[in-house]
Amino acid sequence: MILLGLVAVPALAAAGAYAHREAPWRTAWLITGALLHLGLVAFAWASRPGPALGGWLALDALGSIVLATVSVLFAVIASYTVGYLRWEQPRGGRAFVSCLLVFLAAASLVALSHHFVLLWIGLEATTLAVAPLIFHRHDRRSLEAVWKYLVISSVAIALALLGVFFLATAQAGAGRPLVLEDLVAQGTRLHPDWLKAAFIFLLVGFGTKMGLAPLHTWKPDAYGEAPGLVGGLMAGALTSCAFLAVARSTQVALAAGVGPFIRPLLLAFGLLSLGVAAAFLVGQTDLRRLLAYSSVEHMGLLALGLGLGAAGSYGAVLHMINNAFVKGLLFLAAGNLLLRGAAGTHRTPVSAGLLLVGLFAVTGSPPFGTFLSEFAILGAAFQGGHYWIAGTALALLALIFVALAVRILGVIHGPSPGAAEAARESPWLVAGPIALALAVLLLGVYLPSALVDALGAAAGALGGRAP
Amino acid sequence: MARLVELLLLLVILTNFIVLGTTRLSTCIRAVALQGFLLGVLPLALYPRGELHTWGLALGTVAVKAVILPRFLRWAIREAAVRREVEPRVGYALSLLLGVAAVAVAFAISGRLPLPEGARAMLVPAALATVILGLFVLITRSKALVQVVGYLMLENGVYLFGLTHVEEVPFLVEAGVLLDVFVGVFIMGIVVFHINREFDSLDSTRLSELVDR
Amino acid sequence: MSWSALLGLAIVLGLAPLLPGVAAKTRARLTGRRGAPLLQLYRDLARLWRKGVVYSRTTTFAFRVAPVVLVVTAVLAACLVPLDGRRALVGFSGDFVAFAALLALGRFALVLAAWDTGSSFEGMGASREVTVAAFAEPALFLTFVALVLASGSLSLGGALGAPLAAAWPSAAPALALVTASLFLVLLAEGSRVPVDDPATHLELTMIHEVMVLDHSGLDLALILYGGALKLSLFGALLVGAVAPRAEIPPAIAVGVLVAGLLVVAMAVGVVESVMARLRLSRVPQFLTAASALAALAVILLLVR
Amino acid sequence: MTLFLGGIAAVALGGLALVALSFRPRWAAAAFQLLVGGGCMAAVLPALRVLSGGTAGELRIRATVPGGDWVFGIDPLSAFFLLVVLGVGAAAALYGVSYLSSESGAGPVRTAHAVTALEIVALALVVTARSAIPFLITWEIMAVLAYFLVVFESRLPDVRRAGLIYLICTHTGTLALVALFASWGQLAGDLSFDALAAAAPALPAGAALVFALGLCGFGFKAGLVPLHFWLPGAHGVAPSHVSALMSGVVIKMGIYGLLRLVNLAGAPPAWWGWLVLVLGLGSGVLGVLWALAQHDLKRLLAYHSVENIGIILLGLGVGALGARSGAPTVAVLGFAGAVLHTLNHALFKSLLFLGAGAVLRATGTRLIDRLGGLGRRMPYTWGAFLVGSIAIVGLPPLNGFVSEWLVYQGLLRSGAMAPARAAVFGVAGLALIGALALACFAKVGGAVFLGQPRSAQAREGREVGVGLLAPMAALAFGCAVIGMAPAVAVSPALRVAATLGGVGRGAAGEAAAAIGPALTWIALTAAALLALVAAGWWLRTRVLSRRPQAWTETWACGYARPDPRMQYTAASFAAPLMAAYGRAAGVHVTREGGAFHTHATDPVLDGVALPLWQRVLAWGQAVRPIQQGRLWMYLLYVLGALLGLLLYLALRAGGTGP
Repeated sequence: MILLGLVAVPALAAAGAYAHREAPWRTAWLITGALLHLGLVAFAWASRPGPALGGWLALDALGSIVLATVSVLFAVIASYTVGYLRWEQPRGGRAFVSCLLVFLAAASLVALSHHFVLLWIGLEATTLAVAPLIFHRHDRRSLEAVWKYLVISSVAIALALLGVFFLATAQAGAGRPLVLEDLVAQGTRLHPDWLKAAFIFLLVGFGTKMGLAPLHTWKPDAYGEAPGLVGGLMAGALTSCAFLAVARSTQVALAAGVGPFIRPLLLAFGLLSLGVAAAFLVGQTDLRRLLAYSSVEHMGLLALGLGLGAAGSYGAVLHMINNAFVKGLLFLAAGNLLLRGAAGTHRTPVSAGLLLVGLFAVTGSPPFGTFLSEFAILGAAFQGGHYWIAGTALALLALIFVALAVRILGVIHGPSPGAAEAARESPWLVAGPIALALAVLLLGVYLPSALVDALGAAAGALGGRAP
Repeated sequence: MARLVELLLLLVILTNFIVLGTTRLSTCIRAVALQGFLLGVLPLALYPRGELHTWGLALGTVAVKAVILPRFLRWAIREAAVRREVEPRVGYALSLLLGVAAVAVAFAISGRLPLPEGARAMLVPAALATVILGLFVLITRSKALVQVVGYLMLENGVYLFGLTHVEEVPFLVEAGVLLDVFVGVFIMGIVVFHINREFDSLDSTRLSELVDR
Repeated sequence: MSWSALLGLAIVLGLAPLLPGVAAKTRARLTGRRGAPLLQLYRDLARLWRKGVVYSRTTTFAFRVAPVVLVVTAVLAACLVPLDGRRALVGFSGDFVAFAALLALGRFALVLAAWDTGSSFEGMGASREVTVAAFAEPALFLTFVALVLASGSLSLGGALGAPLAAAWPSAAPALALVTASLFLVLLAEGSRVPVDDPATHLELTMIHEVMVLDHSGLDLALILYGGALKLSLFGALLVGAVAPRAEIPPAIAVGVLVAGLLVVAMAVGVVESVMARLRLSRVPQFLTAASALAALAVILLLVR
Repeated sequence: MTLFLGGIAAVALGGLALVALSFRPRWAAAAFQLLVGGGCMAAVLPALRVLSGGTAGELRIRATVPGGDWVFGIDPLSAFFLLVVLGVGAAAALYGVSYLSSESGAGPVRTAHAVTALEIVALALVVTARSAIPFLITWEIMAVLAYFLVVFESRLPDVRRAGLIYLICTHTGTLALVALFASWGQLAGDLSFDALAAAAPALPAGAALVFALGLCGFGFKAGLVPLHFWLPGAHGVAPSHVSALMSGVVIKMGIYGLLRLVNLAGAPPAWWGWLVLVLGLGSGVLGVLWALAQHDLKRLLAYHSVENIGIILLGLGVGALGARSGAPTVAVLGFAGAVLHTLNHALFKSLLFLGAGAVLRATGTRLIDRLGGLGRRMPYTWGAFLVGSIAIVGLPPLNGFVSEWLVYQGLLRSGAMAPARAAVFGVAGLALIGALALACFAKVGGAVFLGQPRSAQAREGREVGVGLLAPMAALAFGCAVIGMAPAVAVSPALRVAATLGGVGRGAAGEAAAAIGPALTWIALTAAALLALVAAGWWLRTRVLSRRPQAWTETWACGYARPDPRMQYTAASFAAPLMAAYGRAAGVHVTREGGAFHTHATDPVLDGVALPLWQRVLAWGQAVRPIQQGRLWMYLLYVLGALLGLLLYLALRAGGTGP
């Protein structure tokens, strides 16, 4: 019941918001939807609800982590939206808020679904829900961005569907079709070759949504054109959902014992993503594209962790959370700077400071949570004896830090506009990022016991363990 | 019945080649409409017992893939006053040759995979071939509308493969496919319309402002 | 604290001003002149002792304290050298370092005094002085290393004492190199030809002399005495290295020291008579050669 | 332990008080000085207890994050570095209060003071951390806070540039450390130092990877050549008390890390010892040469930090070689020399930077050749600076001599240890370093404080207030104490050295016995030196009181009226040495007409690092065409990836199927 509610509540809120003509009502709907969802998620964590719809919807450790992450991030972004909508009015305003809520519904569906087709539908829905948000300015550039985004992700999603069918073929009647539990339980009875083919298509399809190089090409354009909060939502929540999809596929593949076949693929995608991200971060001038490539980098880290297994998968799940919050923080802070046009500490001191915090958080500096997760992934690389992988990753991380530091510090200390009137930043616009920064900081020094257990279970499902 | 199935699949592959070979936009759309129709007929040929949802699937498919979408595309042409040529990035002859190669690859790959028994054996290579050719069209045709057609072919390929599962995985396959095709093309159509407004042309190669410098 | 050590110290302190005289005399004789009397430096010191002093208005306390520091450090350094071939007044493990550091402190004081005058000539002299020292120091320490390796003792008292005597037969070639290197260092530290020429009259070619151009009276006396003492100290090191004399009775040992010092002074004179002062740019090569000799000695002792 | 925690808590509180009480500036400053000073004093007591053989409890925090509990404790090594951190830290912080008081903009200044206090806390925690995760966390916090202090004047572009380079270098170093602990932690139960030490024997290939990573990561922080290139810039542009803190303490964390590594992982492999020895030689010689070439007082001092790190590494290297080749006495003496020189350098280098700050405050310039004659106007500053100079050059009767003497002991004795006898050649290197350092500080002391003022600013210079002088006096006193009574500092250093890898408890005793009498003699010599100089001075005055004295112009070889511009400049003073070593020092000498200019570049920064970055940027441009904005290319990538994976499938899954 709760599970259905988790999907239904935001959807209804979306409908409600669309019904209203006045902006205040819409924001009210947005906030209520977000808060209700958050409450439901908390309740779901407390009372582990059983599966619904004949096992098609269920809440396991991995799913609940993604769900919580998305819900928290969305709540923050909703609060930010209030301030944002005061600053500028996106065209098609009615659609704007509704699309946000629809996205939340779809994301919840992804997190809850234990049936691959359902998972796939949810992911498709997230894609579509975001498209109008990117297109909010209705100008040439945003049009180009959304066109590329749509074509590439539609192709990807189609390939993913083909992968799902392959999976069904591989299952060939072993247990309930395409239901995660049965796929895992019957793992040994799955047909290996079909399974491998299925994994390849799923990896390409969902990997494109994740933004693994060389399938990342839509990312800089979409993130570069979308408003800050949409960028944060995509880089934080959408990628997490895509990661969950890839993780589910890995879960099945590992259960079927084709790990040796798939791990190299994940590692290759991971390293390639790091490399491409580094190459394009170096000398990058556009702040949002910078963040987009940084997102590519972190997706690469997730893939690495997944491919390394052991402590790596633990690190990957943990890094998924951290990345979501950090990306939200960065995109919102950067959005604030760009909202006021000129950058510089004088006019947006808080946001500039937040951007600086974000710089250290996103590069995995202690004491931020990203440090712990990257540390775990790195440790897994060493433990697996993949010294050259660890070395390459470290070198690329160093290069990436240089690139990010050069650009972001350049923005912060950058030439401040002549007339530096101290524009007080609206609390709506800074409260959210600050909360995210604190969250990442907290994750670096203290993990709630419930989260620790969930992480352990999730890592276990992905053939790993807590370090 | 097996003969009929194979015949239909052969026709599907041929429609792909029509899209590859033709110079005219309208022909492309007709070809893809025909392909949609064939796909609608296929379930009946595959599952002659003819349960209700087989019929439903057939009718729904024909309606969407053979009627609505082609209409929609023609409407887009008229609205946007698109010039009628395809304007390929790769020559027609070469396209056809590559298409043949793609089909060969498809058969090679599916040769390595354990295929479902009987008449459905040819579904897999046909599906793969259609998918690959659809991607091929998407890549080699610069005109947005033709790319939509290519995307449709891609979807058809997926759907084709989905047909192997009509029994094991009831209904969701179709739902998935239809939803996907529907929204995908619908949204794209709208976007195409916008592109036309903004650029006075449907040449998506003009869409290359967002570059890393 | 043995009486012979005290005696040696007293003799060195008293005899120091004689050595430059001996050197000058030798030089003069070899170049066919009568030259200044042997005791010339004593006379100079006595005269300067009686004279008054002239100060530049630029100078400060640093200028006036430098001569005292120079002499004091030289005297303390003298206490570290085993002048009777047995044991120094002050001997401890690693006292080489103290020896070199004390002399360096004196140099530091003198250089600062030169800066204090604000004169370009004295600055030039100071600059050259530190440059020469920078090249001489490694050579000096390498000779120390060689002595340590040969004798197995970390104290000057040991390294120039009985253990060295025992080492001579086995390590003669290395120790010969050490001796040569020490002699070159002596020429440099004592600011003699070919590194520096105390007898020159053109400020632009001086090193040590031009650095103390502004000192007068008692201060100059102290500086001259300190320089002479430094020279005799290196002479004592040289004698100690060539003629370890721990076995023979102390009195004779001290006598040997005196004789040795005179020989060293004459050798300096001989060098001055046969060589001309090197161009300043060549000095580094000269001292690098000294380091090379010492390094060679060390290598020989290491592979021994 | 509670005392320690309370102390650093007080320090942090002092920092916050300054910001919190901003409405009452006077109270705020008072509270800051009281809390920081008192806190440091309180926190140093447990360290002293540990160094005198006692023990301090440990703090164990139950951690939910991976990596095991967070442990903090004080062992001799930590205690010794706590002395450095708290002593110098307190002096620098208190100096800073008066130093920045004349700065414009109270807000940034208060923040800077608060950050300084927090930096001290972070440093104290770094040296007491007993577990990898808290160590890395405090390490990074320490590094980043230092960055904020460096860019205090971030409105100036070269400040920002120096800060950026520093930040990049320190983060790269941190990454190396992360790799270090990540690779090591895989063998240990958790990441506590005890567990790591227990797992050390299991490290593959003689812990080669760990030691290499450690040398890279900690080397960046310590600023050893060739990883030094961030240092002169950062230390040069920072506010002087921050420079003192960084040169005196922060870079010492690199040394602490190396020592801690040896303490945990046991005796290092021989190649590591040799490498450290050679790097030490290189850092020492090149550092002092580069220093000679500088015209900026603070950059010069910064390069001397590189030099002294070199001396420390010489001791560390010979110690490591001794530990590896079974010569415990050599090991102890080398290590002890390194440890003690760390403390000494912290004292006199921060003293020198504070002196430089005083000069900067008084005259407003850091250019040596625009100064001169300040000794008359700023006698106390001059005295403090002179003490620092004599100490850093390693001359009696001050502390620099003691630690260098210890290092010499290690090097000289290494001649007797079979496999690594060639280490004795380090003696020559150390001698060269000492002689060059003498030249350099003769240049600084003379050009800045003696002679006549070379500019109006120098003529305007006036003595600074007690707020700046008192910290200098305290540091100078520390230098003097260690120089006059070496045993005070040497025996703790020996106790620390005994805890390091490959050294038995007994070795410390032997070493102590071997050098015990020598220490007494050194103390006596120092005392005698002072006494004799005093006596000589008294005699001299007595004698001269009966002699005529005249005052006149400096004798300029007959030239009528000398003026300041006729004085020798620092540049020309260093010219002969530059002529000999200039190429190695990367110095460009130009002579036009009567003028003589030397222009110093940093061979590593300007010759390697920046060109490399340009190259990387070029590579980045080279790959841009991948992302050209052409949709069909993007789709082609998707197709390519798909086909590639299918090919992989065909090859890996080959054969199965009909």
